Amino acid sequence: MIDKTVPDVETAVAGIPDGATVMIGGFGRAGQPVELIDALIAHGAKDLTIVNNNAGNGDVGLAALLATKRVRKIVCSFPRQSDSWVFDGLYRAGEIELELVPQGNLAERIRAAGAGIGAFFSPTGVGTELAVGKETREIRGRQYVLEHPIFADVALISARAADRWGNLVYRETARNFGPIMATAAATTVVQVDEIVPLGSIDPETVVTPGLFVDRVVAVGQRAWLQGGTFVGGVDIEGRPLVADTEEAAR
Amino acid sequence: MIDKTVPDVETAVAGIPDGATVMIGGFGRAGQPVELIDALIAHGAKDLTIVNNNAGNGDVGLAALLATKRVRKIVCSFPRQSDSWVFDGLYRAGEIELELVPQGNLAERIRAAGAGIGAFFSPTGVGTELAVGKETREIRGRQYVLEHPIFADVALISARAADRWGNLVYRETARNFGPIMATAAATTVVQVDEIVPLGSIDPETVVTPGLFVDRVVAVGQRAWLQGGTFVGGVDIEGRPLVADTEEAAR
Amino acid sequence: MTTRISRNELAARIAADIPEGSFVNLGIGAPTLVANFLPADEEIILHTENGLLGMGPAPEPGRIDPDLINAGKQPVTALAGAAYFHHADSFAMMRGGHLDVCVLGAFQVSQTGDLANWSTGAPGAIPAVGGAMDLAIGAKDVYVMTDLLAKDGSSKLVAACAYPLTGVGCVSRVYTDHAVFDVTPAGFAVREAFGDNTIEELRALTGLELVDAATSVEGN
Amino acid sequence: MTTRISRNELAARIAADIPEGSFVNLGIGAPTLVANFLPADEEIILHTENGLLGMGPAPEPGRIDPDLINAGKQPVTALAGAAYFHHADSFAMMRGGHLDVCVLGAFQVSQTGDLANWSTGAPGAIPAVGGAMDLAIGAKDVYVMTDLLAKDGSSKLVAACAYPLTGVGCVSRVYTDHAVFDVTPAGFAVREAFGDNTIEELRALTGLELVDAATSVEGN
Repeated sequence: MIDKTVPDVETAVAGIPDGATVMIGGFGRAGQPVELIDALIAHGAKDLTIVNNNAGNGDVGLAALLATKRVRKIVCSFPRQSDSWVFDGLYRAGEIELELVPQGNLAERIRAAGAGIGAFFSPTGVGTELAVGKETREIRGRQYVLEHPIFADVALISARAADRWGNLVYRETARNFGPIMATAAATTVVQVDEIVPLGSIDPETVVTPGLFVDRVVAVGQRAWLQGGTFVGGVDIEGRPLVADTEEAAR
Repeated sequence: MIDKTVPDVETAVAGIPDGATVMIGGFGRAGQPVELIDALIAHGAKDLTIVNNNAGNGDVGLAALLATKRVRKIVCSFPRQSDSWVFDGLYRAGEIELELVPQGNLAERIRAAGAGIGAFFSPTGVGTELAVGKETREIRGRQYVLEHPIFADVALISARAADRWGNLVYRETARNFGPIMATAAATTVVQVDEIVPLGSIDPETVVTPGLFVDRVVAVGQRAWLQGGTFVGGVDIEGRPLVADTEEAAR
Repeated sequence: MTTRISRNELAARIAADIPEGSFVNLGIGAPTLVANFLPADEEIILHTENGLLGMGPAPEPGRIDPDLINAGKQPVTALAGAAYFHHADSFAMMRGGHLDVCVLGAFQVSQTGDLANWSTGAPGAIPAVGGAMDLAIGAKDVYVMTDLLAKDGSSKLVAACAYPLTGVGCVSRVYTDHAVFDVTPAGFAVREAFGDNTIEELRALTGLELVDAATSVEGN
Repeated sequence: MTTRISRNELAARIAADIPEGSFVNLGIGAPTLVANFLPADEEIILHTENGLLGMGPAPEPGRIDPDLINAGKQPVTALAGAAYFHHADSFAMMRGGHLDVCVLGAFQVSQTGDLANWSTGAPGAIPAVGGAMDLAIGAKDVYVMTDLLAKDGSSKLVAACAYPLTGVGCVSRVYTDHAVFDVTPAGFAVREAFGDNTIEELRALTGLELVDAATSVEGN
């Protein structure tokens, strides 16, 4: 019997070595596998290269990982955000290396790694400083820049549900980088709200087939769902609105 | 109001010019848009280039189109089948040009056209006669061959259901080339079993967003479904088994 | 005295140019205002790079869904007819030329349509490009929404961009608070001057030889 | 007299080498027989190039579904846990190296692991390649299932392929009716000779200097 589920997040991130390249899913906070990141922090691997669209928000999740100074380099498209102070400080202090990649090139390079593409001519970035030093070519009258795949040792991603074969479904725009990162890593680790019985995910609606998944861990339902149904009652960071209301009433 | 539905297959294929490159979905008979092909035959466009995985089966659908001798060239991976006699005859008579493409290169080249990729280095076909004359390159210690996108003027594909925005869901392995061909053609025409109300397709399960679709026509439920549920009772070509049973009983 | 329309008036002006049935991406910041002025009785489908077509307005209070955000990480909703997809598919839509219009902000636009909107190149600044370069080269029409003048009074329409480029020759039209400019082979053409603004005033403000679209129909 | 095992025995022999949890693609023709010998109490997930993982056996009569077929266009079923996907995604699985094993037929296999299985190069023959070239270069292990000898008695294991190639250096193991051969840097190594077959007989049949795997452990 195939069973890719593991009992806890510690087991899920076990064995990630120092120096690993780790893809971390999410676009801002949406789809960010916070529980797995916390486990990676506790695990202690250092000298990491992180691939993510951003460079952390606030003081949790990816930002908390950066704060440990165990990340040597980050590959991303949009590090600078209103709440990216952890990264900003490290970058200004010269304590983290940044490879800035246009978001579409980032996505396509990750896909290329998973799809066995050696390299591809991209329309994005031509004539900009992000293409400096890269091969360019005119094809059918248009300029392109040659971009190479981004591989990872490990991908940490978040999905809504999985079965024991590792088939995944996501939720709304939290899907983002999860499906492509799952294809580009030697080991793909997924946190989900729940493990569902094999056969309960309609084969037409599987987004990531279990082929791409190595370990799955259930971390419980997100705060804005009840029984899988959206109920709201949170702010954009997922914190209960009730607290705010109480504070406002004081 | 956006409404991509058209009333009949004649309207669906209207305006396809002589000399057009037409992608036709399907893998063998599965997903082959037979009603649209019949309409294309009636429409009369000639000197066509057809992109399909195969080169027709039996005497219907794509095979019937080839039999009209209005196809100048076919781009496919697997023309020779037990029931590809129409193509076989034309090919042996020198009446049709064949561009043979490994199936994965065919799929990836179609995707590349839809995704704006200028060209890509493929691992498939290296060192074979299907790569003769093509640029090759060693990347990360492995040989690749440069492959270019395949664009089309028109894609004719089959899906199970659509809404008026053109969002599509498919059925089982009849999905095959539909989603990628929809992205690679200037005009994408889809036949579906049924048009469903906007909002009735779960946004998590849309396979082809309406962005890629221009015209949708309902052709009625496939013979092996009732009310959208599989009931069987047909052979692999979709013909009722009852007839065979009666014949056998005689 | 020159006429300057407000940010909201400019958003409404842009919205009026977007035909029903268009697939549109509105960049982070001011361009998101355009959504507020799209006609309620027409269907225009908004794309957000983080994996949604058919984006709807902000949710009611209490109905914020952290899984459902736009490119600016703000909470949004999904309309009936929406579709979710992953990042490679989302950017394939852009890069494959499937979006009809995108509206972007700008630091500078050159008269050949080069766009600079992602970096001022200032020393010590933290660079961030996001999806700007993909949008710039991908949409069928790239509209820029910006003030004509920077805070220091310099023109954002320039002969050649001094700031790092986002894309080369990619902008088709620039909507500013003073006027609307088309990018043409002959340079910027004044498509519409707001209020009493004259082409001479615009030439003075920009320092560019602007084409008067009204008198050069044959020329373009 | 040499031992030749049957096609079904060979399929069973291959099936015995496939570990539980493997993702496997069985090529058109004889390799599909392997599915019949996979242990019923183990989960091995079959991939078919036309867009399905978790392929099950042929349906009952009357339950044929023309939308649910394998790469050979035969009716199949889908197991609980199956997933459908489009062709680019399906071949990305192959080409990206995500399949553990594929089993293919062959006209010839060279001692450096080149595979020829798609064309005899005969004049007038209609060529058809399908997914063979993608499978050959994509799976982690490419197993060939074939008779050792062609109908004319010539060996299908050769020093260099005379037929047009499917892939270069891609085969890891060849299962024949006479013996199982590993492709090694030193050439074909006899992994297992069936029945009373000896390496000398196999050398005589193939005309190749075969490595005796049993006596050359250190050499490989």
